[in-house]
Amino acid sequence: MAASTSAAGPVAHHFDSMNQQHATVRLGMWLFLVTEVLFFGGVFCAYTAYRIWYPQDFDAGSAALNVGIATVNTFLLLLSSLTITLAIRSAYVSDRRGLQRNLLLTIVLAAAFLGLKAREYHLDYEEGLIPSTEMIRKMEKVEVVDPKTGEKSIRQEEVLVSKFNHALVEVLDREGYKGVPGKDYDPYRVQLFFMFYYSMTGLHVLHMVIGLGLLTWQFILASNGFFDYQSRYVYIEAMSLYWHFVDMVWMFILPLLYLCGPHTFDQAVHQFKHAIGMSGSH
Amino acid sequence: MAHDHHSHSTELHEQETGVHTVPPISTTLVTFGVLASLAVLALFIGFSNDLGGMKVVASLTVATVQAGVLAYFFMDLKQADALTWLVAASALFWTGLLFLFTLTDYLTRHLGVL
Amino acid sequence: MSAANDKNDYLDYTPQTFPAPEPTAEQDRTRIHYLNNENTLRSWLLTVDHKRIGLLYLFSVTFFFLFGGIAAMLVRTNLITPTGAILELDQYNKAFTAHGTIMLFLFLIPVIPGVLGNFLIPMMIGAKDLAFPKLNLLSWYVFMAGASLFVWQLLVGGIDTGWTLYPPYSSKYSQNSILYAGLGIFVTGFSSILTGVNIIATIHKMRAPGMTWGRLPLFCWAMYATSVIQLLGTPVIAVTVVMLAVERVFGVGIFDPNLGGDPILFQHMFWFYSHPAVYIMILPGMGVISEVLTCFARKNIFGYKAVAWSSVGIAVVGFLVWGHHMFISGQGYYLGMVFAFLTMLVAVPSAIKVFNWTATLYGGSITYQAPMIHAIGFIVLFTIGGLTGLYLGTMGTDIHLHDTYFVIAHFHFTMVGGMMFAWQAGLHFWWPKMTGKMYSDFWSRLAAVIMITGFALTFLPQFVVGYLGMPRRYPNYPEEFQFYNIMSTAGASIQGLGYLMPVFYLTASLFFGRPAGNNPFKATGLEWQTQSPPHPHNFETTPAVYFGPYEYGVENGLSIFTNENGDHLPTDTTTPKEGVTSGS
Amino acid sequence: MLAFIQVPPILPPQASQFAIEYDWLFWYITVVCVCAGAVVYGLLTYSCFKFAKREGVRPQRILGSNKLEFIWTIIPLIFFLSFFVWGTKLYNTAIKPTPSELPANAPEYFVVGKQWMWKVQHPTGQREINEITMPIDTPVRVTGTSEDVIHDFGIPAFRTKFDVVPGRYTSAWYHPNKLGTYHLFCDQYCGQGHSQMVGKVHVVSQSDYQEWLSGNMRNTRGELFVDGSPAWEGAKLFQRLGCLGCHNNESESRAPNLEGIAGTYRVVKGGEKVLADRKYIENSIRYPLEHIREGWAPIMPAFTRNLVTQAELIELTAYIMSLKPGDLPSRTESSPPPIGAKMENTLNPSPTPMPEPKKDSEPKKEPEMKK
Repeated sequence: MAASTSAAGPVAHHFDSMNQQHATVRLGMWLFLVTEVLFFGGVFCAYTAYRIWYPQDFDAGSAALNVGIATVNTFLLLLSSLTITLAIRSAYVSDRRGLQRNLLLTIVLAAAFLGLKAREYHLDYEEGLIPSTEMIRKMEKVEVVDPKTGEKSIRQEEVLVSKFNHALVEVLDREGYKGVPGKDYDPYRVQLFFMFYYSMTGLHVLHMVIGLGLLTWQFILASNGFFDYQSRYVYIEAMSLYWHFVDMVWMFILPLLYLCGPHTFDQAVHQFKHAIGMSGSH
Repeated sequence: MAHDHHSHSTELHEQETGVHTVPPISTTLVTFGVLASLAVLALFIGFSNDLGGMKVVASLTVATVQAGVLAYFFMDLKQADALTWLVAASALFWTGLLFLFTLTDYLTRHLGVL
Repeated sequence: MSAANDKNDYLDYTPQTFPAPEPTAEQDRTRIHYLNNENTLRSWLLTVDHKRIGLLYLFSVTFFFLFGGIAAMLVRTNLITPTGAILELDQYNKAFTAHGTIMLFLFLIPVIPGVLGNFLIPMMIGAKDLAFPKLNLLSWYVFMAGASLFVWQLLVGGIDTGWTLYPPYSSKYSQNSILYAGLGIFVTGFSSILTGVNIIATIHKMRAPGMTWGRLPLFCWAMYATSVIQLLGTPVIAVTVVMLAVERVFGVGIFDPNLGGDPILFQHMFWFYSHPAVYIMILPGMGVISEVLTCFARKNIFGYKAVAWSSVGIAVVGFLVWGHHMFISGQGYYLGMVFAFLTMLVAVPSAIKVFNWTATLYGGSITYQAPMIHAIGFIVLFTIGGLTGLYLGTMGTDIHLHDTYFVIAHFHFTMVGGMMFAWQAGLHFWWPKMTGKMYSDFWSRLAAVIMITGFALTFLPQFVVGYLGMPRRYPNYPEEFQFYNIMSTAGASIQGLGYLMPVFYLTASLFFGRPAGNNPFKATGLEWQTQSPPHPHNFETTPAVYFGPYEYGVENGLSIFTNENGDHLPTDTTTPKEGVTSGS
Repeated sequence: MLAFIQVPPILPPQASQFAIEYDWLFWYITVVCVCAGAVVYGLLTYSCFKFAKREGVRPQRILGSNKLEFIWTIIPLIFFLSFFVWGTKLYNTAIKPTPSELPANAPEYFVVGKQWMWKVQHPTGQREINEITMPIDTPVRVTGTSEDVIHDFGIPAFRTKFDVVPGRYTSAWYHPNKLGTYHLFCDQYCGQGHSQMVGKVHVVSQSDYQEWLSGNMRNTRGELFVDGSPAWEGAKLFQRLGCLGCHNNESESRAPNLEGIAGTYRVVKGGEKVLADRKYIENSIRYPLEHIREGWAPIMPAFTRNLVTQAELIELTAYIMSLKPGDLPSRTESSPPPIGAKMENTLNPSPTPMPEPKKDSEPKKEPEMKK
């Protein structure tokens, strides 16, 4: 009876049965997902609060995003959800080749997602869409008031403007966004939107990277030597729960960040082509 | 002794949580089909710019349905026991609380003077 | 699976009956228990035994408590004179911030869940370990990682924002290493999430046959409620800190008024966690008190259901009241009204608990060892803490008292007068179980009395000076407040003495203390029925439970392991009806 | 040293209408709490002595009583709710005074919190630093905002307090009814000098207030507060001429900080030491290139007669001579809102403006102004 409780078998020493162990692992992962829900819930809540305050500014911000990459990524992520579900099945029926294949597919899809995401960030960086207090000098007509007489005169002058705001206006012009800065939207509040863009997608990417790590680990376990399906498949399942959750978050990020502004399908296609360098510059 | 000890507690725990099985492959593929078409719908809404204020509502509704399907079939809430449902529900409930109170502030602050 | 435990299979171990037989001196020397089975450093640092991990937590939190205590003494000493006795303004701000952050994140939040929760919960419900032993070890390492970030942050100069980290001060104006502190909060928070997951899963899935929710010790109920809060609250502050860090790095950000952001939003999200967090700190203490009182009064708890469910009630309603920290911060007026109302509701369960504890003593046969003195101290002080909370939960009165020493006094009465005394009670109560040794009766009682008197002297004057309007976080203050501050400082030093004493006599008990025996206090809990120190797997055979946890009221107590006929059937398969309907 | 300790007060002064209403509720709660405590402690003490362990006495087996529990759930709840109702009513008075409590045309003081000082502007334009003088028996509204971090404008004697938040306006109202000088605290932690951000509230008689307005009354710093004094006019000029663009107390300022220079020796190019007296300051405004401060670029435009009249020069100099450390307003200061400004709709708080290009391009004007 000591043996039955020792760690020799697939059942851990402190469990009485495999079934209890599986149920506990599932419960554990679900409990962890609860915390994940509230983790993202926090930043989504902040987003909503400001969205209520500044709808136009957020639309303008969204219009400056690369919706092409987002579209492709959506389907990549959905596919990976499919493949990982198939992976559970293979593990359940003790089909090692199938397990390896499906895990590998998932890994590839996830990597593709991250690759495109990296490219997207890179483009944003090139376009100068990084919120900051940085100012740049540029020539502008300014109205100068004579301190004594108070008479006004227009003069070309080198003035300081916010780097981000400058870049934003250029990008929005390129994307054909019909809105006047300062009138229809306030560039500073668009910076606020971009803080959310980076925080939300950043946290999502972080979770993807962690998931990728787990996937690789399970793939290695599945590939070399001992793989005890009876006790292991529940871990694949738990991992898949996490992965589906990450997918779920993206389902909300997509409409809230990318789609809330004015976009067209052609624009998306063009942006994506540009991103992967299939079309010349704009 | 060890034996009936085991038989006993397994029985006890089996009544807590049923044995899971893996859904047939057809279900999985159909679910994926549904999710994919919902994603297309979401994008369609996103690219149609004449909905005005309803746009965000519509696309969020689609997203919610999507999430529901994903949770029910892929995340296997289908076979999950009451406890799991409770856990999932509590997550939504508390996120709801966070939203409810915080947003109440942003919707009513201008009504008060302070 | 667990490398540390399958080394030796406890050859000389005889299948256990309940309660376990008192070992003879001879057996006691040869017996294998969780302390002497393997004693390499590696076996301690890589252990997955919940009892050893509990001890790891014990050492770390005690260390950090001393840390925070020193900061507190600096603060109090500085306040002897109106112009600040020893510290520069900046040093003072860093001192009270260090005191706050360390005491909250590195002591109050992990102390009872980490030490007593880890050590006792599996034993109390008749399990061999927590549900995820490796995760449990991981959460200790994560905690230490976060803690070292805090320490590092102190070494590189410390932060001066107060533990509340309000922007825009923390995001733009403070020149200190906020990022390390933020990361520290994030990481330690992650550790407390893992502990929470572990404890909930354990209580749901690992209970022994017959250990129904109606027979669960109240400590487990309290820990369950605590873990729920940890799970639901901690992630929100984690993401809030992330947003703060982003703002600090970019120089512009989400709470930044220059972009039209709203600093109040941070306060909302901060208090969404940090108000329930005070229940993370007090609920486990309440659980401990229920255990200690019943044992030393030899009584059933008065109204088991009420006490159990009030824990859950607090956990839930506790999430609905955070806005009472923000009545004058500029949050919406109507929202404030809702929060004020709910605050009055959350006061009720605590009141119920206090009344039930008092009633529990009625008709008992009370003895006054150290744990009991601490427990009674808890009730006395926590009552004051709770009642003064009403002033602050009432919108009107909070206008004047907010951010004054009245608040300081109030939450020290709950956090220290409540949690700290509960912790002492629990530590003294289960110390014999943990170590198998008995500490000095005299010194432990003396320490308890000293702590209580010192505490009262420290914090009672602060109610007066708070009502007079002395703001918190002031190194300098008008002369007329000096009298009260000197009283406080005097009390604080007495208190400090009180807290040092256990370090000595408990350590001494390890070497000179007499063997405690399995059940020195003749308590009925499962954890007392194994030998002390317990066997690495707690119970060789899973016990079956037949009665509620506090059957002191009848002669010799009903053995919870024997059915009505008194048969010893530790592995009986015919468990009572409700035995199988456990679960959600 | 205990000898030096004052006899401590027990209760704070009660110097406003609101304070009186406040204390009624405060003492009501206190009485209820004391009674509740008495009950609990009574039962506790009773049981502790009555039921201490005795030989041969066995503990009773009491499992609980729903009736009792119901009672001690309901009774506290009733009291708690009474607190809630009364408290909310009081809070309402504090933020939404009725016209009888605060007439619509009540004078409105503006307060700007800034690390670590309070700048107060009177309805009639006078300014005070860390002091606020108000006439007795006159309801006033105080509206505040912050230049940097969150501060809190608290006056214990009035039992009021409100956070001043950057980017928006918050307010409170007072009806002082007792002459005297009371504490003014910053209650929201705002950094290193938090405890220095304190001041005094002077409640003075109507006649004294008139005298104060007419400027013949000195504040505790012994300064006159004459509206239209040279220094006062100078301050306005200093702002208008944009001197602040360079002469500010910021790290990246492009000209020396002028706070407290009066009467000190200044090192100028060539190592010569010059006494900063009225003459020196006037010269530096008219002919900046005459004395260049050591370590600073000669970028200051000359403010010739057609830019600054002699009268203005005197006022400007008076102001600069009067500057003490901390007096210089910060460059991005959005000067306090105009008299009569009401709460703005907090749904779109106005962000404090980013530094405007004009200020930075000022030195570039130098050539034109030379000729």
